[in-house]
Amino acid sequence: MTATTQPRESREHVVIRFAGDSGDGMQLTGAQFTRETALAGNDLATFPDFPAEIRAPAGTTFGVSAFQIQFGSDEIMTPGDELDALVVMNPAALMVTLADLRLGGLLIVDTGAFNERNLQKAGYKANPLDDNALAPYQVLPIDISQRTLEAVKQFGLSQKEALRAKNMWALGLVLWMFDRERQATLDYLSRKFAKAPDILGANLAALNAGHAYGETAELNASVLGYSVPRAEVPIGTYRTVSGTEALAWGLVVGLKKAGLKTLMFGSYPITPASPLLHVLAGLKPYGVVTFQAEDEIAAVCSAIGASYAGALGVTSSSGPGIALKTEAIGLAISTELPLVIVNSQRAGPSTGLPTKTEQSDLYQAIYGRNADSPLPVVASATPSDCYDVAVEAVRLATKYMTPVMLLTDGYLANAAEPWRVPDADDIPPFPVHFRTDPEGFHPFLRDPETLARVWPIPGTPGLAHRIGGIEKHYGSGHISYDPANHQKMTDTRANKVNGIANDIPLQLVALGEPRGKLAVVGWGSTYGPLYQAVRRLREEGHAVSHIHIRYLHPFPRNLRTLLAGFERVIVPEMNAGQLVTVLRSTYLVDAESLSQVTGKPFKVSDVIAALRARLEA
Amino acid sequence: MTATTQPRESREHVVIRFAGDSGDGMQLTGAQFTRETALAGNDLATFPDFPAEIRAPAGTTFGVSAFQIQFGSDEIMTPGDELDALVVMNPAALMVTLADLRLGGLLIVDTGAFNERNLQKAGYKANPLDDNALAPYQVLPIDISQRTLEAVKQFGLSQKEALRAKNMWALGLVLWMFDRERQATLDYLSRKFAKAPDILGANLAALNAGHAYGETAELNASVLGYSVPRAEVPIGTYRTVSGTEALAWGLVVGLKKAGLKTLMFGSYPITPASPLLHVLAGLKPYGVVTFQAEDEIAAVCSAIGASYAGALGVTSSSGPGIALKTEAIGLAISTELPLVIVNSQRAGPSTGLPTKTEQSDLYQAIYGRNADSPLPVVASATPSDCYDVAVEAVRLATKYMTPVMLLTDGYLANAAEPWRVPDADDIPPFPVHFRTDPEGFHPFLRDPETLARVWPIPGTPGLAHRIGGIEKHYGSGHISYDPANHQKMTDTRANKVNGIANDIPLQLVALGEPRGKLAVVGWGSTYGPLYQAVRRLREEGHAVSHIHIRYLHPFPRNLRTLLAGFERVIVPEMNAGQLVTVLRSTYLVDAESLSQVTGKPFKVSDVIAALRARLEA
Amino acid sequence: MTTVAPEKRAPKDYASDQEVRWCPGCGDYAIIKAAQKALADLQVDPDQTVFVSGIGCAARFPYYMNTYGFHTIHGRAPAVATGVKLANPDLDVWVISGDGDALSIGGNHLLHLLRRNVDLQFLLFNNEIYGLTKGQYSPTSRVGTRSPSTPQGSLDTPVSACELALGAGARFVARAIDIQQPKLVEILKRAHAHRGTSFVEVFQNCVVFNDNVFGHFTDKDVAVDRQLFVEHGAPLRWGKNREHGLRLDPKALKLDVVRVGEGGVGEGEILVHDETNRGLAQLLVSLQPPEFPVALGVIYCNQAATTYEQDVHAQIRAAGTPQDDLNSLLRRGQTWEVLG
Amino acid sequence: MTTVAPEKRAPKDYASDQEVRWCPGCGDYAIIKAAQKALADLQVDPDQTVFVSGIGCAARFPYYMNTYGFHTIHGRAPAVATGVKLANPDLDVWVISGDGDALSIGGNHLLHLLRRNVDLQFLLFNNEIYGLTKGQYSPTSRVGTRSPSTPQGSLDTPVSACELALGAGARFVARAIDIQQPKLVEILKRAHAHRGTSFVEVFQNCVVFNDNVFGHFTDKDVAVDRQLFVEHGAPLRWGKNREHGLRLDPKALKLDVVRVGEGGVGEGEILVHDETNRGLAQLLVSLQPPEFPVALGVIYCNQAATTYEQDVHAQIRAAGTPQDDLNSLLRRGQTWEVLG
Ligand SMILES: Cc1ncc(C[n+]2csc(CCOP(=O)(O)OP(=O)(O)O)c2C)c(N)n1
Ligand SMILES: Cc1ncc(C[n+]2csc(CCOP(=O)(O)OP(=O)(O)O)c2C)c(N)n1
Ligand code: SF4
Ligand code: SF4
Ligand SMILES: [Mg+2]
Ligand SMILES: [Mg+2]
Repeated sequence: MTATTQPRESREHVVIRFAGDSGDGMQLTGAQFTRETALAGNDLATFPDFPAEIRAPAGTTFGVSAFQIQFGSDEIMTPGDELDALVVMNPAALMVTLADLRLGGLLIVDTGAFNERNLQKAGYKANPLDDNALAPYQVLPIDISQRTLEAVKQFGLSQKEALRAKNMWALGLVLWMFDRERQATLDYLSRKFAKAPDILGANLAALNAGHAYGETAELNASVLGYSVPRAEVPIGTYRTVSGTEALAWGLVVGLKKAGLKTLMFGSYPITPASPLLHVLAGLKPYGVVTFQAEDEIAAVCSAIGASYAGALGVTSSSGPGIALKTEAIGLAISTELPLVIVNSQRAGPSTGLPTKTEQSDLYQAIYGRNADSPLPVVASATPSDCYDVAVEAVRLATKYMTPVMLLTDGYLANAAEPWRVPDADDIPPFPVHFRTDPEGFHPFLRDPETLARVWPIPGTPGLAHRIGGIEKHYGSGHISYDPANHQKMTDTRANKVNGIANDIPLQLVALGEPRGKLAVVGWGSTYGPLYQAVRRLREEGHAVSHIHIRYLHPFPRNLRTLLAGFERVIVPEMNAGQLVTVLRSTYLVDAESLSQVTGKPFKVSDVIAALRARLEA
Repeated sequence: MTATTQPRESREHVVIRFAGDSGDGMQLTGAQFTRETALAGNDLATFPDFPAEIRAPAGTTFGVSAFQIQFGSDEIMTPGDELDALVVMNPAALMVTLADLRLGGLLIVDTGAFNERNLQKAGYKANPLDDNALAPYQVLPIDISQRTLEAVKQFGLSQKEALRAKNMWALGLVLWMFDRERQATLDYLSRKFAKAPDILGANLAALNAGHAYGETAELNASVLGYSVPRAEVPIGTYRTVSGTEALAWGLVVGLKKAGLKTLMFGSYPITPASPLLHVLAGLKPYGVVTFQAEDEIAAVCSAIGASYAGALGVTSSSGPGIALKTEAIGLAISTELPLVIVNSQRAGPSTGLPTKTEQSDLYQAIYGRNADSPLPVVASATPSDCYDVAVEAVRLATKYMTPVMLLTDGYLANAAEPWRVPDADDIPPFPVHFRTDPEGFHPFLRDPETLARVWPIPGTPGLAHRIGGIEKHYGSGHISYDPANHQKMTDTRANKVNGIANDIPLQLVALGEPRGKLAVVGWGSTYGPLYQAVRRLREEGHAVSHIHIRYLHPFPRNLRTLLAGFERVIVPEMNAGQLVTVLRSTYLVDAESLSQVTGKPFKVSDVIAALRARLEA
Repeated sequence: MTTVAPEKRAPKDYASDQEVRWCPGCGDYAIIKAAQKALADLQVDPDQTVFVSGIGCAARFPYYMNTYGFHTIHGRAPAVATGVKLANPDLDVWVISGDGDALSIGGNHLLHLLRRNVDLQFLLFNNEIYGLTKGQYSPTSRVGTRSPSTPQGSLDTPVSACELALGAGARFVARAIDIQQPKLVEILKRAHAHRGTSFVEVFQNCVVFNDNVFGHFTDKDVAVDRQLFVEHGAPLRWGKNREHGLRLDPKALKLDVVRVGEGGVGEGEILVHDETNRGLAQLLVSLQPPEFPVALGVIYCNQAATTYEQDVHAQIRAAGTPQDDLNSLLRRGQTWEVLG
Repeated sequence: MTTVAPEKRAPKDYASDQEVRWCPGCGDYAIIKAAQKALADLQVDPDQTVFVSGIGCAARFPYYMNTYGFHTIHGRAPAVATGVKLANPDLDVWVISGDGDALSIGGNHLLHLLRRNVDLQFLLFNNEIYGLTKGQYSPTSRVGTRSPSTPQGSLDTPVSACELALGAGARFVARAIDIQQPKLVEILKRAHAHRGTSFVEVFQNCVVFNDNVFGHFTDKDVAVDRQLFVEHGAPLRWGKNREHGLRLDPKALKLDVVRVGEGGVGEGEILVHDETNRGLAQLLVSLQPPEFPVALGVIYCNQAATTYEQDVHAQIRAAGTPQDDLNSLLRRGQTWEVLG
């Protein structure tokens, strides 16, 4: 239990970042701080940010790994623009992240890592601790390395091993500074190192030593940290959840709601999509089969084969891997088989910036196939929203016998937030009906309302039939090269997908009135910053509304009218302007793009500034 | 030399189709008739139409192979809507094609093939030659099979072999009916069967016998055929050319104009793209290396590797194969290497209707990649236009260091037309300059005007460097994950491609005034039917213009103004409406789609009817 | 779409009502006949049977079978079939492929199918040409093959389907000739009996684009001297009077053709076929006429204890009892309560 | 970007100015050191040398070499490299790949590269894991490998890189261990000398995700008894005193480990390595500890008369004298004149 003697300044929200070498365990530190913060009753949002290299050489700037969290007593929707506090474990981390610390912000530095060699690697000519470079900040220099070595001496580890615990020392101190418990961390470490008692002991000792340092060091009030009261939130059971977890669980819930037995997940690892494979691999008892295929093409094809055989086929990748799946997605469109395709978008063309986030695969999702090949596209807005969107993707795929593209991104995949755990029973079931009746059967018989074809699965007596990617006769399902039939089938495929507009909720306004001066229209993981930006502009009196689109193809059927109610439509996107193009062609509305392509989420302040500039222009 | 006793009706243009089994040699017959017709001085356009099966069982409707040609003394731009004459070699061919014969049209039937079995296979309950079914037409029933057998008796062939010559008998007759020479055919046969004198003899005998039949049979004037005078065309050297040939030659001309030594063509066979591989495989002395790769991905990657090494890399496929190339195209965009990607579009999603034509890969070309990955897109309008467009694709690829997508389609690939052979010297050279100077070198140094990066090729002393698909630093070309740099590189890639708009001709109006009531805007192989339709509507007094776009991305810089000059814009496409979407979003113009997705070219009459309906609605 | 009462199915009952669209004289006709005969001999249930194929002439096969069938995309049938088996291991799955489909664009999927050992039958119709795209050379075409894309003759060393399969870890490798009906039927039945991926290469004649390309060992006048039908436990002998035999040169570690009996070596010196010996199988599949015969029959068969999809499902069972409680899923790990 | 005067290049002259970004302790450091040493020994011209790679930790290799380098996309380096060689056969090309890059997504391109026999060196850094994507099992991971995607252990039978290479028709196959510097350098030089595709598998330790996975034959205490360095013309012997040997059982056609000398068999019974014998190579690469040693060194080397790109360019020359006359190209075949 924490005992503070001096009173801390109270804050509604605080942004803090841990930054160090890839090998310094910053992601783990951040994750544990997140857990303790959630348990302390704050709302929060996180932003893990790590390099493409696994463990780039110690001390280099490109090897810096960081974890940012914003937490508060009010609603927290982004990991924050500016840092209130920054913990740096070496000079490279300081070099890379200092610019994000607000003036007057708290800077905790492991001085033990500020040696000649590390300074040089980071590109410092002189030691910034020795000159005036850090004057604008509240600096707390501590030789964390040395203190850690002392704290863990008793476990007889090598110096290298002992130093591995310094992240726990730092965590201990920061937990103390922000008045957080240590229990969840103690539990976690005990599980993780159950088989290595020395390592466990060292980590616990370091954690406690860091904490004790805070309690005993009589720190100056300016570096005391802040107290952040609990958030006022609805009653219920809460947990933290990452976008990946929420997505995995949503798929499983969808599976059960569809009344299907097996979810066959075919995937090939790729950053930042792989975690979904990892989470699903742990859900086998729920009917999940995971198949790590030899490549993305095999992955999607295995999922298509599974759907053909009566399972729910799901595949997942990031942009370049989705590109490889394109031809096979065409087969699923042509044979009208259910399939969920998850794209965890990442930054840049080709290999690009694989660990950075972006939302530049919307064109690919909507338009990126040969021939007239429509499919529904949905996108999740927040980590927890991944849950609902995944259920919805399964519903559409099975009800309409179609592949569905689900867009998420690197930010959502890794970010975590507290989540009021929903009751799974609240979601109405949407059971599939495999065709069993041979009477009048052919494989392209359709439901007159949804236009979905029947789903007759191998093993069903009397329904033996053949399907394939060649055009099929509307009335028999046999191969057909007939011109009029091709027209009819093309129209039917389009009508089926367009008809989904009648089966999805109307577009709501996330914030603000359904008409006004300016609509800020977004999609995907920009939800938090756009919402906050619009909130602030509204507080300033601007007639701005925030509209956030989950259903990107087809659009909700009221979207045309909704947009028509605004004088201006601005579409901020983390791409060069993709949704804006689709809105312009669909509604002939003069929507304007607000584009940022940096591999980073929007900062609220940047969005506000850009919107204000446009409003005033 | 043909000697006609009875005078024939003179016509400005005639449409004729040869139809029979896949094994009946209809494509060869059509090609020879085309050659003789070109030599007779007519303008012409052809439409070969064959099944996806190699040699479907004899007599089946899905095995029918057809060749259509329109020729005339005026400008011929399409293979024609309605047939003036139809030659059918069996009941299945009659079944499939009769609907296209105009009332009163000439129908030549090989009665020898109208036996019980063939009639049944074709789905005829009764022999149409025996009832009134053919009354609306001028029928010329001849037992061509029997007459061929007699004509070739002397060569001692088996009945099966002997019957193979019946297409030549039919050709002989039709050449006579339309007053064409036989010399080119005699020459062709002599070359083709140089090593098989019996087969040669039989074919010549059949050809001559068919011709002699015409001369001697004293045919009724209604089945005499027509005389079609020479077309008035500019003086010069002429030849017939298919889109595939023109494209291949254009690539070679581009190669030489760029001053490059080697064109490395990496391709994997696919209908209807394979013929380009076949033609280029015969052009080795011109610096062409053809590489039949193990798949489409290897094909495009080999071309990229070749461009990296200083050759002109070219790859080619059809929609499904282009889909597979997508990821690698992203690499070429990111590394800014020249590459020409030829897409011979075919019909339908997935395998679709592989031997049928469509222009439904425009979305794929413009938008179909992950991330912000712009590349120029050009399309050819006619078989001979493939020549100019290919040269242009090479120019843009090498001048701007970028992949270029060249869209053609199954119709253009196979269709032929007479071509006034241009003087290759008329095209100004556009020599590339490999970087050789190590002074101040880095691989992403740019031309300040075009923004193209330098092209430093391996083997150059002092320029050793590394490139790849990870984002590169603007100022050094090294790997960079810097956010601002990614923005700058993304912008630069976009600006480079957009800047091409300043380096291409302004958009011309193909027919009509640059302003008016209605602009009919097309692209690709619909040029002929759209032009003809607009011509006729203009003759009726409508203020209609035809605009045909070659540069689909970026658009010519005057296109916005041009379209603004029309009250209405209608965009006929052989897809579900793709260019129309791009025009709407780019110019916010209320362009309307006129869509046909049947795997067939537009008929002029259908376009006219549709436009008229819109004009009157 | 009609089911025939069990135990009475004739080969024709395995034929669908669709008109077959191969060229007259194509070897595919013989193969489908053999397959229908094999299925009838085994009396398999057509409703439990799935034919999966890629693209090519060969790949049209499923349309003509009165079973479940999936004509997928070029080269990817192994991946689709793997998904089918993972979703429902009870289905009896056959993959039909051509030399381009399986060894060109689909080579990687074939490799991984074989190493994983998914329980299905993989039939490769090798006509040494791309039939459907009108006759370009294929990865199995011999050097010098003139085709539309290689007017001066092909240059790429061909891949040997069976050598590759063995290199990839195949546990059942057999070879047959399209028109040798009873032998092909037997091999298909052996393939069906083997649990795991059964790889069968069928030399198939493409009359239109590569007619008689196997004539050097299938033509009547050379057949007996150039075809070696291997049989487990039997000496590796062939010829009209089985007068040719294979002997191992143990120093050079290679096979020699010797004359057996009268004037030749004794039967005891002739290698005996052991279909479980991978090294022997590798030597056998690499034999080439005219020096050697072409090895036919079941060359390698070494069944594993389990198959891939069995292992996958065993692991799923081992992961714990099936769960349906979604609310407990959502509440896994750490949660906390916010009270009023 | 600086060129060093010929005949004086040291290994470090082949290193680029870029900071190496592998994890401390990664086996890749040892391999790049060996490569730089080999290049220096051969005094190759860095400006004529190209390193092509796919994606993975291994694939970052080109960035660290002061030669031309192309870091392409996952699995496709063989295809890109083929294009490089077809465009300019004079370039000296190396391909660097990982077990995922080469054998998972890129398996098909590797297969076709090998059968075509393009003249380049292909180095496979086998760490039996996907390093760059944080440790999922790879196609070479042994059954039971626990990884983020296989928490209960992997089930897929691994592929053997060298067996696959031989099955695909490779003409040079060698194996080495990352940290055995002089041996690795020698093997790289042999690979460089061989005209055609030289396939080298290097067992590479991934300290982070698969540390010491080759310990069962590389650990000090077992190394001499479990490593067989083959040498052309020398008997296949190993051990501290070369007391182990390989003998062929000619009936069973398989290899046995025997004791040589004192109390064992005579040297004469031990197989002598013949690097041109493919059957032997196939047996050698399939040997697995603990029963057998791991075969290392140049296991197979059988140079073809020509290489693929040589054949391609020879055929181009045979097609006729180089043409530049575009107008005659456009006028090929039949033309006619329209006069005034
Ligand atoms: C992605 C893709 N690439 C190429 C093709 C064109 N294609 C269809 S079948 C085929 C090869 C056929 O050869 P093979 O597999 O040997 O079968 P065969 O026709 O000889 O039976 C090719 C290249 C295609 N359909 N899809
Ligand atoms: C198309 C595509 N799919 C997947 C990935 C993700 N990816 C990058 S490297 C890699 C595997 C790396 O394993 P390996 O080839 O063994 O190299 P290592 O990192 O172990 O050296 C994967 C799956 C990618 N970059 N591109
Ligand atoms: S092209 Fe060849 S393989 Fe294809 S159906 Fe005809 S004969 Fe058979
Ligand atoms: S993850 Fe493994 S293979 Fe990759 S750099 Fe680190 S140690 Fe090497
Ligand atoms: Mg074939
Ligand atoms: Mg690896």
